[in-house]
Amino acid sequence: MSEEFQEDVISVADRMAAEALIVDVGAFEGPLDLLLMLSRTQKVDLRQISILALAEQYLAFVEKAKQLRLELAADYLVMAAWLAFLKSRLLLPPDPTEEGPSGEELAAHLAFQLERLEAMRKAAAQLMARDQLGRDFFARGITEDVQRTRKVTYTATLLDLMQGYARIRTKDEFRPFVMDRDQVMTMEEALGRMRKMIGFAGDWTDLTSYLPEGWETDPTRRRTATAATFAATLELAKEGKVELRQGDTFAPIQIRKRDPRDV
Amino acid sequence: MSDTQEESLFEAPPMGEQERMVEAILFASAEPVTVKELMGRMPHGSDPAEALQYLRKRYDGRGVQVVRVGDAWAIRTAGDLGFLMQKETVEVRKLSRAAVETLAIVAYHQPVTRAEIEEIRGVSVSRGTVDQLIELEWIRFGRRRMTPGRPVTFVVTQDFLDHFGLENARDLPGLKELRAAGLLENRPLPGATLDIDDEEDDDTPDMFTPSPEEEE
Amino acid sequence: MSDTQEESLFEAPPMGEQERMVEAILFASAEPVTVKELMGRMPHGSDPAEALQYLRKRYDGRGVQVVRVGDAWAIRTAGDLGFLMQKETVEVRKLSRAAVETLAIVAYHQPVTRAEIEEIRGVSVSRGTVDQLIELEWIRFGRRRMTPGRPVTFVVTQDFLDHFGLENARDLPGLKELRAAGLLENRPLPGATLDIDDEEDDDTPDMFTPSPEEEE
Repeated sequence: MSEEFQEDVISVADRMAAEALIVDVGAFEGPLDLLLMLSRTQKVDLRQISILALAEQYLAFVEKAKQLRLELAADYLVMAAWLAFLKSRLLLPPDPTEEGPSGEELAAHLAFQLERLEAMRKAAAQLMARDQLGRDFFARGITEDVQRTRKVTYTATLLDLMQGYARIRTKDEFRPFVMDRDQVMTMEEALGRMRKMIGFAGDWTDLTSYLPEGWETDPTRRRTATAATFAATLELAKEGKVELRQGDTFAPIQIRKRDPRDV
Repeated sequence: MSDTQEESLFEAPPMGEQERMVEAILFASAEPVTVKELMGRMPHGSDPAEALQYLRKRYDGRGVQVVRVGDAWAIRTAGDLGFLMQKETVEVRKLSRAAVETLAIVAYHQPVTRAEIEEIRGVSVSRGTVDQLIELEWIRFGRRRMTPGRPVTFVVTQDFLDHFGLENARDLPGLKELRAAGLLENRPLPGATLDIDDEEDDDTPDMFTPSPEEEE
Repeated sequence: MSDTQEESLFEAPPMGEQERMVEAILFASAEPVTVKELMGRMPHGSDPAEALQYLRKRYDGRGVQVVRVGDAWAIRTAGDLGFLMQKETVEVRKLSRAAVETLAIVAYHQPVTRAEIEEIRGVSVSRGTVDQLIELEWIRFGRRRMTPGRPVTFVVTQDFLDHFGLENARDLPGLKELRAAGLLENRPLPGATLDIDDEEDDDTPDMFTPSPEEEE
């Protein structure tokens, strides 16, 4: 009983320790960053670091994360797969038939990457530790602008230029959707027109002859006018004002006024 | 309060140091500084009034002078050198949007004709805009295009490259790079869910297809 | 043209006068001034480069200093007097760790492509990071790399040098040691084909086909 309890305590402590590590994963900027942190636990010069040990640490880390069912970003898993591959290359004697770089070469490259990242971190810290303008040393407070000459010069920054260009080049894509009204005839317009004209259509007349002037020639305008006029005709037919007929598929559609006496 | 500060209550820095301090404060302040203000900013026990007298003497006959402005002090250009300051007094204004866009088109598409600029911008280019850019010496006339009408073309100048810190107009970033740098003003349609990035990418290759003339 | 100006075409002012002029011009400007600009503003025949050397010596140890920033010059308060200037201190936007590292990589590896920055940091560079550094005018686009894809590169600016008090990019702390240790090299992964740059921008190469004028 007490033993069981004991075990529980350990697993909880373990779990918390593991979680503390895992929770930190958000603080890492990718697998390389994590590897660099893990490498510090070896407490040696990065040049003498054991990549094999590091690979094992990383794999253990990923394994723990899996046990805890914590989601790791894909690049962490890609790195894990690569390190597992590297580990096998480092452990097994080199296969002369196998192509590509040796395990040592790959390990050396990873060590180089870690060392370079660490060096850049240090360089960044050194840079930021320098005296900075506006914080530690200062520019002239009163710049000379007493005599204003009339001369005006214009300026723009590269940023203005690039944004200006981007603005033009992306303008079309972001153009809000609007109908080109002057190129479109609505059914209401056609209906209004037809109502006035239909009184004179005693005989069968081709529908196209009802297209308004100026709309018959341009293909775009012709198409919209035809559609609107046809729709208007259907509406009028529904109201019992006209009759339609079509001799054959794709044959001209003809209309005529419906005599009220026919009803 | 730290030890050093307490110490300074009793021991003022040497006059040479005080002079340096007054010099730095007068230099960096955006407005003339009174002796009282100097006293407030310098270590306790300092005598800015005296330091000012030394500093004033030091600048005697130099290109700048320590001058009294009301009851405050400032460093100012020596009166006889005022003529050197004319460049500093030029009024600088932001280039208009039309001019920026026209300039950008010339830079990205040079050599380019006025008609082409208008086609790309979608609006006509006013004479003033082109004149302004020519006057600024950012664009100049290039070769005439060997097409009907032989229109004149525009290209950017060395001054343009200098002003914008470019070595070459070809170094201007492309759309894709602009976006990657976060410089594109992305204004998606309200309620639109389409993936704008993809669309832009598709457009890029033919966007910069050189015109036949350019390839000659 | 006035008499005095015509005279100055033939006789440069004495060096002492030139030094005063350089002093006045540098004092009047918050931005670094290039030797070329100085030359343009001073009377004909002046030698601002020499005058600058005298001036620099004159301000040695004073409260303000004559400092070199790239190929320009400026006057700045001495670093040890920063504590007097709390009033002038401008609140600088705190840079993210990613931005600081990216800045350092650009400074130490310039000219450097985005792909190279990502390769060194082991993560992709977010839009905002580069954007922020460009907006601060600490980095700018450099020349395109003559590799497949012709990616744009980034370099640091004069403002960067000015901000960190560097005479030029070679004065970056620890630069020599890093170079000696081979840590500024861009070593590809053994056996890997260098395809990073290719991916970056496939569509750029034909974008900037040189115009005939430029190549003349």
